[in-house]
Amino acid sequence: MILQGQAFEPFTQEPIRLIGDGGEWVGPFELDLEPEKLRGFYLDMLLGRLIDERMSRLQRQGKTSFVAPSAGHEAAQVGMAHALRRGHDWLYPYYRDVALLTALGMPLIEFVGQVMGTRADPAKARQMPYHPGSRELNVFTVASPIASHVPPAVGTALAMKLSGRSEVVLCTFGDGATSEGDWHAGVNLAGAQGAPIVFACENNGYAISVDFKKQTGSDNIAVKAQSYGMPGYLVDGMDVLASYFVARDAVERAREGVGPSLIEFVVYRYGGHSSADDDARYRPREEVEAWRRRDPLARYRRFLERRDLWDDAAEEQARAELGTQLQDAITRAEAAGPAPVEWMFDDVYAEVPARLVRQRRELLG
Amino acid sequence: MILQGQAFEPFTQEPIRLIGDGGEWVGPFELDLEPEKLRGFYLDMLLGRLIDERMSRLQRQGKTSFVAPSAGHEAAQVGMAHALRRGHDWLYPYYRDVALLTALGMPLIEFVGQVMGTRADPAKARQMPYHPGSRELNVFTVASPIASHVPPAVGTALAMKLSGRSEVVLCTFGDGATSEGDWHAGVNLAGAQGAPIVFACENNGYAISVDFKKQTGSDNIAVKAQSYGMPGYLVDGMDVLASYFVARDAVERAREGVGPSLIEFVVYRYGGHSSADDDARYRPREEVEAWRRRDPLARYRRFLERRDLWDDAAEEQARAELGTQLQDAITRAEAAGPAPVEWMFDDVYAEVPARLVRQRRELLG
Amino acid sequence: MSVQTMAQAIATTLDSEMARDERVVVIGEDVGKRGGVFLATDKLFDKYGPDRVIDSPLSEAAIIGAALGMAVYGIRPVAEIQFADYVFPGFDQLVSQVAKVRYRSGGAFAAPLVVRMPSGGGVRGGHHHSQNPDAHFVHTAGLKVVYPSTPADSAGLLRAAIRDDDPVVVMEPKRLYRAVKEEVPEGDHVVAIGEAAVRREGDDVVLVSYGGSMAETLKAADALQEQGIRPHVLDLRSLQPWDEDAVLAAAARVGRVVLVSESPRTAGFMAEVSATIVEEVMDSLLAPPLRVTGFDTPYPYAQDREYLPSPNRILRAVERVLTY
Amino acid sequence: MSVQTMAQAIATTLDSEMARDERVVVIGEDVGKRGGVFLATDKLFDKYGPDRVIDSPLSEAAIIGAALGMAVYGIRPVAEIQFADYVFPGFDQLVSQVAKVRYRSGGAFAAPLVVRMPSGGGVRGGHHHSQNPDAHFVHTAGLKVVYPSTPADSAGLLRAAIRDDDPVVVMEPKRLYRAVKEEVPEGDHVVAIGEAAVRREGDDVVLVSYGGSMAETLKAADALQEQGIRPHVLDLRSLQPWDEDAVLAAAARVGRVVLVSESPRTAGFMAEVSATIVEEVMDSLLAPPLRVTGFDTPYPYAQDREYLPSPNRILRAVERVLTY
Ligand SMILES: Cc1ncc(C[n+]2csc(CCOP(=O)(O)OP(=O)(O)O)c2C)c(N)n1
Ligand SMILES: Cc1ncc(C[n+]2csc(CCOP(=O)(O)OP(=O)(O)O)c2C)c(N)n1
Ligand SMILES: [Mg+2]
Ligand SMILES: [Mg+2]
Repeated sequence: MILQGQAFEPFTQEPIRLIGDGGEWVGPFELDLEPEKLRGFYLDMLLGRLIDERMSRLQRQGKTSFVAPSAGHEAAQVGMAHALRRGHDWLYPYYRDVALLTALGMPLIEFVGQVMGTRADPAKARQMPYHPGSRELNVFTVASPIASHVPPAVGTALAMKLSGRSEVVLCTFGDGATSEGDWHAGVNLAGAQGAPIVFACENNGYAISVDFKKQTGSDNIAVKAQSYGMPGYLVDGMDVLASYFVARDAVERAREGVGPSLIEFVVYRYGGHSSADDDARYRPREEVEAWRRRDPLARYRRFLERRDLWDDAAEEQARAELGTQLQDAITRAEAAGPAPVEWMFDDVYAEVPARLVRQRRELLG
Repeated sequence: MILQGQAFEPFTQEPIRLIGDGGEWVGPFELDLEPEKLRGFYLDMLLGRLIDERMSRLQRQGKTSFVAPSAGHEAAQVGMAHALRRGHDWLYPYYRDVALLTALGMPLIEFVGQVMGTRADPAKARQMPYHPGSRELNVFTVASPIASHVPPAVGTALAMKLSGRSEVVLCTFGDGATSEGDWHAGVNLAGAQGAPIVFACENNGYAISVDFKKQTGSDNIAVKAQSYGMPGYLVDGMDVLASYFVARDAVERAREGVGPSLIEFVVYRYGGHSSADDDARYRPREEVEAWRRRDPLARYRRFLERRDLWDDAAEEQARAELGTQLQDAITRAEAAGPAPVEWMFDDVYAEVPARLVRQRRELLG
Repeated sequence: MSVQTMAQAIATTLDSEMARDERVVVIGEDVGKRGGVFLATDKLFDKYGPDRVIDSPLSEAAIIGAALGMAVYGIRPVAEIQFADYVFPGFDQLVSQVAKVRYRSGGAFAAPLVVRMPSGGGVRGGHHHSQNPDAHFVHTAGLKVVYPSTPADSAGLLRAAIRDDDPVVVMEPKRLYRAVKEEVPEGDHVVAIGEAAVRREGDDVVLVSYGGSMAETLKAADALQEQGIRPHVLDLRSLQPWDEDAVLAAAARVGRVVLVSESPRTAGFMAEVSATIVEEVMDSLLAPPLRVTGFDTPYPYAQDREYLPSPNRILRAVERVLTY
Repeated sequence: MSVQTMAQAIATTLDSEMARDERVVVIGEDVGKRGGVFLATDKLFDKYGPDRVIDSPLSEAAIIGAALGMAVYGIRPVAEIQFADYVFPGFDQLVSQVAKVRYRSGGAFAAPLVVRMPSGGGVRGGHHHSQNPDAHFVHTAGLKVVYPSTPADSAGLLRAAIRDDDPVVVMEPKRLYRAVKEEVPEGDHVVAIGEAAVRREGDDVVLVSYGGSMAETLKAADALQEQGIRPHVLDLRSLQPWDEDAVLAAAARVGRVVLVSESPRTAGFMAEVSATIVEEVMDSLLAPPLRVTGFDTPYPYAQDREYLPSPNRILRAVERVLTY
């Protein structure tokens, strides 16, 4: 049976929007958020955007081997971050969730340290860039195999149910991820068990070069919730307030034990799939430009300015401050120095087995 | 986009029925089938029922190691068999499709030979009982891993599309199978590519002991077609005419290039999951009895009798004839003798590699 | 102490561990009311209910993946894969997620979980109810693998696995589930992971095996005794880590070794044992270590018995190493 | 003849086989307009269109399973798995369906298909873009496995695989995709599956390797030459079947063997080679065959190079077998 959202209808044909192109509020209810909170959304999006630009530069400078552009996804990501109880709820993110992680409170030095793969990486530089995680923030470390984090996310939600705590899991992924068998296996288990979890698809219309029409036969991702007896919401993922409110409703519904939901955020990635991609091979430039015109930061800035919550001065100051923080993190991450070779042999098991002790000796003498 | 069936509505709340409990026609259109065809449906269901009973006896007699009861599934299976062009279309069946295979024309000696695992098994007794297949009939040999035949079935359908022939694939499975990742991966590919295939779920409410509520959160299987942009039909699988007409429409639609469909046949298995099962541990006897009262053979016999197409004499004669054919097949399968040991080393590759020649010598000297 | 079959020993061990630690849960197909198709979870559902004895949908990826998600949260799941042959739909969860989560997270997250699976042939199951995929697990860094051959060891190793801080694959020789009964110590009976057991003392030839093939290996050993040949028989019990010390010491002392496993020969686990023996103690060898294994074919149905290493094949190999 | 990198040789071979036989189709993630993330299917989409160059949804089970369904029907699919690390979601399709369909159907159905996969480390991909799962395939009866190390062999073995009547896993050393250019014969250039290539003639020590590690193995060989030591270097090229004759003959003749593979050590393919050498020619050995391999850890990111067998590690092993 389909569970109804509180304020929003599932399975709409058009994406749910709360902010119009001109920045005007078009929501069906009274907006009740503090100015600080409203400004906070913008600052978090801006930080995500700045990180994206800065990391690409780092990559061109040869200071990191890889980046996964996230520009265009900020509104959905920041909206989700604010829907969670930091350090209480759990997040199973994917590699493109830069703004989501930093908005959730991941220290810049941890994110940048992971991207640069130095001693500053709390995870000991074990994985390629854009694979962060955090025990403190309950952020499950990103793994490369697409959708392989979905069944584990459901397992954590089932464990929460068992422990009777009021925690919730948020699990994010792209549109391509929904084609993997593991995605289905996980979401289906959540539906069958009524697990306290929210599934969030950041649908940017492409899985590397494969466009959505070749990915699946359905009109959108939200409708797939029908298969699992949960509500599916189609949301304008370039509208940070729509993203926030729909996510918040779904998270709270899960917290109350009503059950899981699936949210599709319609977004677009401005950059290539990664620093190794050449998107000109499969995307017309006009398409990219058309989406850039709907930029989530620009639209939301118009919203704030209409309410006198933002202006050029604020913008300038914010960019300066965030830029400094970012540069500081990069400097510290670099200064931390390269990860030592002997780290290679730790953490395979709780204790280093005799076999690995011998192999370490074989390499390091 | 959802493709509409010709005569039937997809996604109905109630299963599509054409025959009432009393055997009366309740269809929305004129029934246009020849008496011979109508009687043929019954004979095919009866044969399936007789095989089921006889194989269970064989198993108790120790003449086969395993059986998968199919009683209760006959109407859906026979309906599907008649919707296909024999030897032209392809079938990717699962282990419970006894009546489907024999109605499609699989010689009894081949089916029984496989079940008894003697020299009479065209597949050289490589697999456990209830894993038949046929190159001549385009029936892909059954494999045990649930849903693992679904992606291959789609591959065959894509190959047909490429070859531009007017062939169609029918792929059957149980309700539990729909939870496997491979099921999703396959059905999603078919939807994305518009492959000429019909997916058919024989939903008997259980996956061994796991009942449907624990299998998935959706109300039924048919609705899952929404995820893949194809129509889903909920059908009374104990109504052979409803099963036939809905399957025929879906098959012809696929043949015309309109695209794939998913059909859910609501059935019940009277027996245990297999000869190794003890269903009393998880199913109340009353439930089994209640379903037996809706027996597909009894209901359809009433239908035929109302039209004077069947009577006790015909029943007696049919049982006698089919019983003799069945006994004859069993006798011949047994007489064929055990499968030779050396068969173990063939068909691993097109040619037996040196390594296996050595291993054969190691065993046989 | 009570006399039990292997299947009973497993069920009672799960029961006692669930009673001891409420974080221990069971998840799998038909583990609930059905008690598992081999009754290895018999009665647990009635005693602990649906929250701790979870009947999963039909998906091994869901079972193994969910177990991982529970483990990182702090629950101690024991997942059942109905037949080892069906681990493959969940193989990505096992090798990409479970085995690597501690490593890739730099120790932030770990997966103390157990994956039990009835394994091996001899039950007329054909090739999807008879396989022995141990080599795949042993080759995967981050996993531990145990493979008991007796009721007591099944209890002791399963208990050790549940209490271990790393993911442990527990392979159970299904053809021995009901083959023998023996005294099974209860309470805290634990068999340390990584320790082989000496089943016969001798110095004419070393027979190394594990799991289901221990039955045929011991039959062969008895036949040798009757001929006055004294075999030293090792039951590995654990494959990852495996007891290199015990095997190397015996190999060095006796110089003649036969390795018995029902898994397919090529790149099977016994290739690793053979290579290690030669790397470490070649000069003490009087003959090359010989492997007696399953064949490099899918597991057949009609030749269910012939596929397995028989006492005769083992004896022929022993003869070759003795007369080398 | 034309001078090509390995990636170019693969693309041109696919092109020529698709031109030769219209039954040959390509399926995988991003093989269409994108031409594959390594450009191994570059330009094929423009030339042959979406029906023969199929961009699949993001599912390796769909890719491998669909390839099987095409093959049993009579099409000759070449599936691409974007990185060998991502074969695992499709592993069940490969081991349960593809590898066994001929056997379980008694020869009624067969799977003449190819699964290509960029494999191995050295590209700073961390542990999900660097793995070398060859042992899993070699251990699976019914599959053939090839692993070229040069542009010419990549073309010749891929062509042989496409024309073979059994399923062939083609592993491609991604770190060598653009490393070297060489003359690649066109037309019907086929390299027989199962035949090793002698890369250096010598009789002081035998170096056996394949795939990406051939680069370091040849570096080590050159260093030995300079020291006046004459190594015999074998490039296996095929792992299933592998060229036992060439390896055993060289091992028997020279008596000292070093086995180099970047796969994890335990139960890796080289354990099989070592065990076979000892079973067949132990008496001719002057030292135990030594393995130089990747470590038994997940593939690390920061130590991308240190994980791989380096010329130095190879030379240290050679020294041990020479001074044994
Ligand atoms: C199992 C698996 N197969 C293939 C890949 C290679 N790959 C990395 S990202 C990607 C596309 C993912 O697209 P989507 O899910 O839409 O997320 P997006 O990158 O668009 O945000 C692919 C195919 C992978 N990482 N894992
Ligand atoms: C991958 C896999 N996992 C588990 C099994 C064991 N198994 C055999 S049949 C079955 C239940 C199938 O139920 P369903 O799909 O509903 O078909 P039914 O038997 O009810 O007709 C299970 C779990 C299997 N064969 N394959
Ligand atoms: Mg995308
Ligand atoms: Mg069922």
